[in-house]
Amino acid sequence: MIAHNLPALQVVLPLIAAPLCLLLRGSNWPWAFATLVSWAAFAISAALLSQVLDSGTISYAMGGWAPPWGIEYRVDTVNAFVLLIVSAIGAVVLPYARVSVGHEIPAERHPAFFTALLLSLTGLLGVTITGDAFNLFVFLEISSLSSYVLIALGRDRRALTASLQYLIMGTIGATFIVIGIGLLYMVTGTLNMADLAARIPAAVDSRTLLAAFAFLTVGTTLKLALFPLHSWLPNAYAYAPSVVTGFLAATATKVSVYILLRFFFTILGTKYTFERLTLEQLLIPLATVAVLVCSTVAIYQNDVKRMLAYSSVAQIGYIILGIGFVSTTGLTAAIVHLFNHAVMKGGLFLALGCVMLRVGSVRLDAFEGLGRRMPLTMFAFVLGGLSLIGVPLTVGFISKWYLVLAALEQGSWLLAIVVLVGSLLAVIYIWRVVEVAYLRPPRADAPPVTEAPISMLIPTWILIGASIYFGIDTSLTVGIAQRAAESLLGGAS
Amino acid sequence: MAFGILHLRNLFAVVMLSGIYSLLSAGLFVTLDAVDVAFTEAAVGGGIATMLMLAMLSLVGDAERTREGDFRVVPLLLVLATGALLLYGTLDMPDYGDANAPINKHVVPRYLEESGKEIGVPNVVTSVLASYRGYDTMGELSVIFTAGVGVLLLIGRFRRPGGGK
Amino acid sequence: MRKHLVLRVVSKLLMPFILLFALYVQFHGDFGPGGGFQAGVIFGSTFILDALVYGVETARRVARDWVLRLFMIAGVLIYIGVGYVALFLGGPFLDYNTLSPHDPVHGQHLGILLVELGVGITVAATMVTIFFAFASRGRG
Amino acid sequence: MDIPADIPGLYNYWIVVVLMMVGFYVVISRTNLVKKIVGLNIFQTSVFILYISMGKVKGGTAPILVDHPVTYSNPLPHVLILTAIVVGVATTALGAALIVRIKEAYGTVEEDEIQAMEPDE
Repeated sequence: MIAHNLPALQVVLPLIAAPLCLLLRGSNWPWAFATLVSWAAFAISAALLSQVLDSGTISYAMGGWAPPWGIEYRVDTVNAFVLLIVSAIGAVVLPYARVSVGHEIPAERHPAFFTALLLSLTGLLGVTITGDAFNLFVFLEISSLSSYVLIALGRDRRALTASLQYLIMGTIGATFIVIGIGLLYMVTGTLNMADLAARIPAAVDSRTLLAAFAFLTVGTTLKLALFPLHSWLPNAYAYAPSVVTGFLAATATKVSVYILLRFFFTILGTKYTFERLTLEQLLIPLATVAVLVCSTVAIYQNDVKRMLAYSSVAQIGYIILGIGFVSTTGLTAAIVHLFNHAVMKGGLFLALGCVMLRVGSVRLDAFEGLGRRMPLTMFAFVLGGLSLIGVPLTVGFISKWYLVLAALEQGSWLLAIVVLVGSLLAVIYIWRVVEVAYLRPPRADAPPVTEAPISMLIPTWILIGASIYFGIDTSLTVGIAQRAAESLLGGAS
Repeated sequence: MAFGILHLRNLFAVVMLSGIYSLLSAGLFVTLDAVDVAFTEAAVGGGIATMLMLAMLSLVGDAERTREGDFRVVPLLLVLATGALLLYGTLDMPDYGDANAPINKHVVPRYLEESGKEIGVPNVVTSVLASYRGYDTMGELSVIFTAGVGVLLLIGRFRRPGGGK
Repeated sequence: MRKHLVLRVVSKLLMPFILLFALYVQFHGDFGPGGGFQAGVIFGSTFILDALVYGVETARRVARDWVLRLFMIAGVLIYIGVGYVALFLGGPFLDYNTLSPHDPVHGQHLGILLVELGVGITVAATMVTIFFAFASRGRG
Repeated sequence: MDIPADIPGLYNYWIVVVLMMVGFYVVISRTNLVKKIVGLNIFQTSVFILYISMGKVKGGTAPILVDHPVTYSNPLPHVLILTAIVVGVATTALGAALIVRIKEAYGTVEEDEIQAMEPDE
């Protein structure tokens, strides 16, 4: 019975856990409960992925109503992989949360905090797994509302303005997506994604479809912070509590990218999106600018968290670049980078959380002499940084390798060079931190600092370790990404 | 009405106008046969949302600072572009009220024809809401719950642990 | 607001009727417009009216914080719980037909009733919670 | 699908578009945070009208089944919008809570004044 209902349980398990979590008292119980649930969700997503790899797409009808009348959950290789990314990050971040949240959030708010974190996890999983366009919007809002709250809980008052700015931009994005979905519904009369995909070819000449397409594009690019619409992201990530930044940076934008993939490839189809409207001609320049400009801006940041946030916008540029190639290699690069960026950025932000706990600041000058005083944390940061740069034997290298391959496949030397320049810029901003941490002595008046507690170091090292391990043994991640890419390109006709 | 909101400086009046806007759209929904939606919009948009905004105003004050050069070109262009796109999109839309539009032909007939037998509830909106698309409604409830938890986290009162129930 | 005798009397008279109307909307949603959500809003507005007329602190004594929170949680749990019950009875999540194996229509009725109840409870409690949170802010 | 010859058949949508754009303009052009939230509300409400307009069928009645056969308006958009209204009010509540906190932290709800207080990095 359980095996049969896995798709539903993936979402409703954390969903029912959220209100239950609010009932718990103290701060250890909610944390322990949330952690258990996140591990269960991870186990479910792993089981789902293996089911999908073995026997193909799973369809699950909510309430027993066959699609398109009821709401369908549809798991294929692409979203099974994204589910795994999201739940894995959740499962790693939550153990880390106990000390970090205890330090940054007042104790009486812990049950509610973990409830919000679980809701955010639920929302992200729900968006990923659903096969119904409107249901996607509903779960998108669960995840967005909870992330606004989580971000606003940062200790700096700027967290509040950052959160409100995100709320406004996010709601505009979501409303655009709703308009897009409404127009799609108007043209086809259905909300089920598979059904939409089947009925859209009959309406390709419709101007309404074009408008729907434009609204969906703008809405999703707002949510995923593609270059000109990224203004909310750096502030939101910089001022949120450390745990929240680690979790959201590794998952939220990834899910938005997934929404983009789903709409463009599965629902509207490659023929419409790329052959008829040649969207790649818009995506590739934007992605290029994102990589170059945001990497450069990152160099000038004095707050390391903000620096990494800008770097995230640049990394999203790489992903979009991969999508823009519309080839199996390009898409493989994009999908594998979803995973790779999640582990390395998650690891980096968690390492910053350790610094925040011990030093109380993540400004650049706070790092002076940390290389000696928090060796394990800083070494994790260096490895994560190397991965961000794309040094061989790290996951960053794998993503960039496939990106360059995809660029060369299309004879585009220029784009291959853009990828390399992006890496060079990453060398500079990572080096700034490394230089301060290792080569400058601590200031004489600096308070004594000790290594972060083990419960935070282990999750950090799991993610950093993963970013090394999957850089050496790529068969699993690249294999799945390749299958996912093929299904996206092949499934759309 | 909506234009008034743009120009008024007194936020109290702005909020009241937006409440009236909600009530008017509720009236519009009735003429469009959406009685359930009208009911909700009146209660929520005209009632709860307005009340919340007023409660907020009592905390933050209600005067918008006047400022010279209020007219902004870039947002206007952006809005015009979006609007033009939507208008362009409407050109291929089925006519208003057209019974043969795709949305009235594909999924919905089943709801209208079968729900009487399958669910036995005369209000089709209720049966679609609570059964066919019941899962959406569960998501919606979770959104409300999220908002409740969120408001509590942001501005709620919490007792220190150990301070009794 | 102590002086406004008329307001106090009128609101006292109105409240039972508003509550009654909320219940009507809650259970009549099958036949006419209405349902859990609207009923929840109306139900919640009674407490808000109470708070407006008699002051927030008085209203908070009627509807205690922890009671509200409990109801907020209970409503969501009822809805999701119905889903899980369907799951344990062997159907897909939220399949009301399983609630009454011999008579699916009856199962649907029961499912919708319970689910709408859950919606109503959570919505009412959440609305009041949110309003109280705003109204008590700035008063310590 | 034919291209409609009679533009008047679309006027309803056009009004909606205009309303929507007014709301959108308020959101992105005003610096007062309260007004931004109000604008967001108008924007969303207009989207609701767009959806409901889609579902209207000429000569139809509210989708509550009766014994004698009549035409019903399309119930599905109604359901979607019920959900969307709730989502909208949830967003408003959160936004309002955030504004209250911002006012407490900064003493103002004007975006540019806040920015002046926080010199960017």
